[in-house]
Amino acid sequence: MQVNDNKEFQPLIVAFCCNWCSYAGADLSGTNRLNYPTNVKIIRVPCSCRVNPIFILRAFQRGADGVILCGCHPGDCHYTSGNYFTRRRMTLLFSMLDFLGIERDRTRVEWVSAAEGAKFAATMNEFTEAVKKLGPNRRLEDLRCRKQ
Amino acid sequence: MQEAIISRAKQLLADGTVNRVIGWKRGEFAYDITPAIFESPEEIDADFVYDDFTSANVSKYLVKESRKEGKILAFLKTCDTYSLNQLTKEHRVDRDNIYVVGIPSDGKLDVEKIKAKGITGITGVERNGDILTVKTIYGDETMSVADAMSNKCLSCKSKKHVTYDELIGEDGEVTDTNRFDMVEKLENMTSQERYDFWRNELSKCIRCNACRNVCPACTCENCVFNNPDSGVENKAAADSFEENMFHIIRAFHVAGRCTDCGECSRVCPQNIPLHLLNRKFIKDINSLYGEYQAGADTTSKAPLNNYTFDDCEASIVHERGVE
Amino acid sequence: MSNNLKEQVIRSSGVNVLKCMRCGKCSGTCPSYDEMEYHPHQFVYMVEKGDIETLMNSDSIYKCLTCFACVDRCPRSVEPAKVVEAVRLAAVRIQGNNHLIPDQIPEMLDEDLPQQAIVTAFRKYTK
Amino acid sequence: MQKIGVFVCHCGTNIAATVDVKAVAEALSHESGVVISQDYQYMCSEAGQNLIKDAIRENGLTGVVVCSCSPRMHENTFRKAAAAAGLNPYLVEIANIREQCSWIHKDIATATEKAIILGRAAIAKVQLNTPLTAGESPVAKRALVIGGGIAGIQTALDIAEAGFEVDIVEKEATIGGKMAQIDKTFPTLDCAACILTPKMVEASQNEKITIHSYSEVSAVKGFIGNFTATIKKKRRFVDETKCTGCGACTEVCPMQKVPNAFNLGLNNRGAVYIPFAQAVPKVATIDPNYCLKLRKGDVNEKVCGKCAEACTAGAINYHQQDEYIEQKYGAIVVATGYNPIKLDKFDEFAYNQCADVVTSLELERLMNAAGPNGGTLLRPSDKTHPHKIVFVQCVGSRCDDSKGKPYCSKICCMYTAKHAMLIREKYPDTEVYVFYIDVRTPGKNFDEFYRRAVEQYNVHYIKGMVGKVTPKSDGKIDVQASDLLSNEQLHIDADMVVLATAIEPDKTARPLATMLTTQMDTNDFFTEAHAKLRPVESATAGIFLSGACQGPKDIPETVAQASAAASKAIGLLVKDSITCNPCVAHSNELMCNGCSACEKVCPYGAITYQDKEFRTPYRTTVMRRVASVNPAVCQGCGACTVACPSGAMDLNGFSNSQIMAEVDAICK
Repeated sequence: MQVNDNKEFQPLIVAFCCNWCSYAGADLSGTNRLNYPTNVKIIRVPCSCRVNPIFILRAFQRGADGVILCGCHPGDCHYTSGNYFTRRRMTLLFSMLDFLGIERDRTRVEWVSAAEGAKFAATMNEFTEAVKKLGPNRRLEDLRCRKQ
Repeated sequence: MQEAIISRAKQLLADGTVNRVIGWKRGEFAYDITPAIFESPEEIDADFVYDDFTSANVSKYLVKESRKEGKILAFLKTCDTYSLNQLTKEHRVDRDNIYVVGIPSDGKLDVEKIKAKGITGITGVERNGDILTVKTIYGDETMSVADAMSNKCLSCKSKKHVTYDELIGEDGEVTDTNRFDMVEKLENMTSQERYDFWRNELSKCIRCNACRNVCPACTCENCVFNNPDSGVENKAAADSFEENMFHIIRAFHVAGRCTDCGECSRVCPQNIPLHLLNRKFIKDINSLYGEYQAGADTTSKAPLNNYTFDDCEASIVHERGVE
Repeated sequence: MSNNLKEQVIRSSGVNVLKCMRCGKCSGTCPSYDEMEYHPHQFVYMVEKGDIETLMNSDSIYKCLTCFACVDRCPRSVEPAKVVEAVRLAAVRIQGNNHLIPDQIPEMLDEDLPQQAIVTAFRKYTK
Repeated sequence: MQKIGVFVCHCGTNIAATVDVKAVAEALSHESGVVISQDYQYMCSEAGQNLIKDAIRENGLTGVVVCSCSPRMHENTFRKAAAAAGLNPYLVEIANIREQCSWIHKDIATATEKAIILGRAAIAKVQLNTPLTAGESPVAKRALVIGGGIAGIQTALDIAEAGFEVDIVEKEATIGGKMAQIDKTFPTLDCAACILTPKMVEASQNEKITIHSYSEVSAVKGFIGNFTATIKKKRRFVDETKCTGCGACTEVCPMQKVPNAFNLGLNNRGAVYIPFAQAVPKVATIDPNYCLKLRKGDVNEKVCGKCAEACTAGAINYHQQDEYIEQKYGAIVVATGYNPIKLDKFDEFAYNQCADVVTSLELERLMNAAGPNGGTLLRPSDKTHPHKIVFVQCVGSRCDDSKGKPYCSKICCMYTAKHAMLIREKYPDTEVYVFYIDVRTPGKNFDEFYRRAVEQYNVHYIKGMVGKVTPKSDGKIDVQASDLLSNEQLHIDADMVVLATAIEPDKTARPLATMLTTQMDTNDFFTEAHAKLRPVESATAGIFLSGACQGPKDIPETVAQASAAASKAIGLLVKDSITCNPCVAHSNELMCNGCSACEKVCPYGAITYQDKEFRTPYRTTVMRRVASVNPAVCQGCGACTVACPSGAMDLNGFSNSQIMAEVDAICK
């Protein structure tokens, strides 16, 4: 969580992006100078299926207010099938977080191809807004990691 | 039933089919039935117990036992056979080294439920139809069997043994239960209500690890919670986050592998309804990816290791239920 | 007006006219082709262009037998008969401007009229 | 103790305009382990790279972080620079502060703050990087070509030409494929057999090429450079080594009522047959479903046996069994080709009702000199000359319903123009109509060819799809269609109707794809590794695609792709060993449960299991099943690392601890 001078809540968003599609899509939104908030910090992974639920919990623990996972569109995975596994894993994980009463809008999966720079920027704008509305992550935070 | 089991165990030991038996013996109290290994007819005669308190699922012990020299005899209730099948599928047990005798179970009793009626000093029970006579040091008490039945048996999913070398008694059918009712009730609450519910439950967790240690799906050589490199290592929950994390990760690790044997909730000293987390996954898997019962067979692909091209998107979580 | 009409026809037919690849198989298959001023493929194209009123004012909408041959054979699943039906409904729905009332039908029947036409006409005019 | 160098690039003003690079370098210099932190105009320039190299040498750096453009751009550049200075190239990490920071943000303060955080994450990650060495795996100097059509033949010839052994596996009794069945080729109208059969002979005579006809691939194991394939040689009841192809057996066979598959069932052949005169290998095959002796079940019974009597070479062997050959290959080329679709779902064209409604491939046989009518075009029904022929285009192509195929079959426009032209040339009294939706003629001399059909040969091209084909009692065929340009409905009394049937991949392709762990699209065409830049490679390393198995293609395109696939295969075979991507998964045997979860999600079949003995307390040991990853096969997706419940699986370069360190640094 970052706090600006104007005191507006600035959420911290961690975005896991697969190397082949979404990371390239993020690069493309840069090449096209499509703005999205600085709140979003991208971590590059080879494939969306590399993202362990533990990483997502870890991000929330350490102070992220939202976590978004981006991968190739189903059918376009560089590794044939990785994102299909991602889809099942994240559906179940998010459903479980929802079941435990964690706000649904803090987590998201989005398929962004290497050509969808505009979609990447729009998604990040939208997601940041949604998390901003929820306010700081309180339900799944580690008090020891809370910043002043 | 106990006599039949004991006599069959002695036969199989005598004819050399097996060289050990895994069964149960009494603990400190009459209702404290705990798994035990027997190597001779004498030991069996002395200690072997199979009664209304014999709930423990012994299949997990077979991970280690089946790797030892010689064949072991295991008496498995219906729910235990699912666990064994799942372990067989995951190559965790050597099925060839196990002689399975399927035994019937008409539901086991939960001593806590009896104690909750104010009955103490329990020395034994007798079931007569629906009536349960509880023998205590202060004399006999009666109550209904249903009131004393353990929760996991109240929502028994199957009376059918899915793996066995022989059966004692008749085999039953897969039953249709209301086991997802509570999950559904929670799903219909608001997010805040669910959060409050789980905070109330999980904050009771004392991280005794009983749920993990009894779980027949949790057989990892080295559990992630014991591994300093895993990023989630912790011995005792320091705060609410860690309470949540332990149970989320544990449920996720057994998702698609949990046979819903209910041991986790049975052994929880804090009475946290942990099975609800597993059932939530089972319910989601059934409704999103098609009916799947872990342990029903030894060949099918686990739902999380499988996919179809037209699986639902993760956004389905946003689209359904109460916010 | 025309845009509203186009929207109405597209909505009530449930047809995506953009799927048409202009192969003309619908018109190649149509048994009432020679009776029609505008043919099935033209219906699809004119609806796409929004030229609905011309179609509404043409007799063609009553010449379609609703035999669904075009629907069956269209390689792109466009379903031209449903478009024709939707344009006809658009015409019928204009209040005070009824083209036919059911009671008039019996006296208009002639014995050469195909059975299927009578059945479909009955279906059309009693909605 | 780590010694990390941080290098912040200005990228001219690309980064420096929105990110205060000096502040970034300053801030990162205080991070733990950082011994040098510099900024420079262009890090990727030679001077910039030298800056890094010098810093590595002078400071003995153990890790390098470059804050610059996307790693997709210059990761390799900086890795090479590091390697040149003696640092393991995998100890370099990039913080992407251009595409993912300076270019998308406008406010210098927040952009600088974000750049520092991204730099910190890269530093946190590089602390945990380990030196990686790319492994090597030997390459077997032999290629397998699956399919013996023109694609397979061309690929095999090219590979053999380069000096490597090639095996062609063909499921039919002869190589040649579809091209052998075709009469003439567009746009030059030369005879297909005249250009194909020399290639077939060349293939059979080339010492480097082994042809396994009447065979199929029954199993493939292994990985790039090191495949093992099992080839099933189906029993043909004729000893290939003895048969001279004289054809004496085919003449004496009393069972002459077998539909001739080579002529698409338009005439009959014997139960023992040689598919066609120029077949390669020219060896007879007995069809056990029709042979009077083999059909009996007991070959020792005294039934028929005329072919064995007629065979002077003693090649007939009624006792022959299927034979399995196992062979190692370095590369595999798939060339399984295509087939016309079945027309059962298109009742409106009356294909199953009327013998004179034929597919285009059948027309090829009807017009071919070696075909059922010896090259005279006659109606199949009554063997009379057709005087009016209607061609229907796009039959089953461009359909979005379940009846047909959604794609354009690509070759039909051109071969229909060819057919129309040949018929008008040979039988000027015949009227030819072509009903088309679009005429698609991209290709050298293609449109000129089509225009010739219209202008020189007076073929009637009518825009509009045929709606209905009705055989009439007088033997004529009523073709009902709409002429979209003159806006009228036409009825043509045709003598023959030719359907330009859609083509689809061969049915053997899908099980083969599963065997090879290659991708297919929903139409069962093999998917290339990259639609533009890697059109002849499959996504699975070492497997190449040739011809129509990858998408509809005409002969020149097929041959071009066949040679391209061959050159890719040769490029692999000339190497003695291949360098593997070191960012692969590995399993910690001490933690592995042997549960097979990882194997189930691995798209490459890179994971195998073995029983290993492990020491346990009190000097005992225990046997456990543990996973091991073949680094030559693993592509490093990481699916296994999440499927693994115990966390025994981890991924080099993107390890659990590295990713979590990044998470921590970002969230700090």
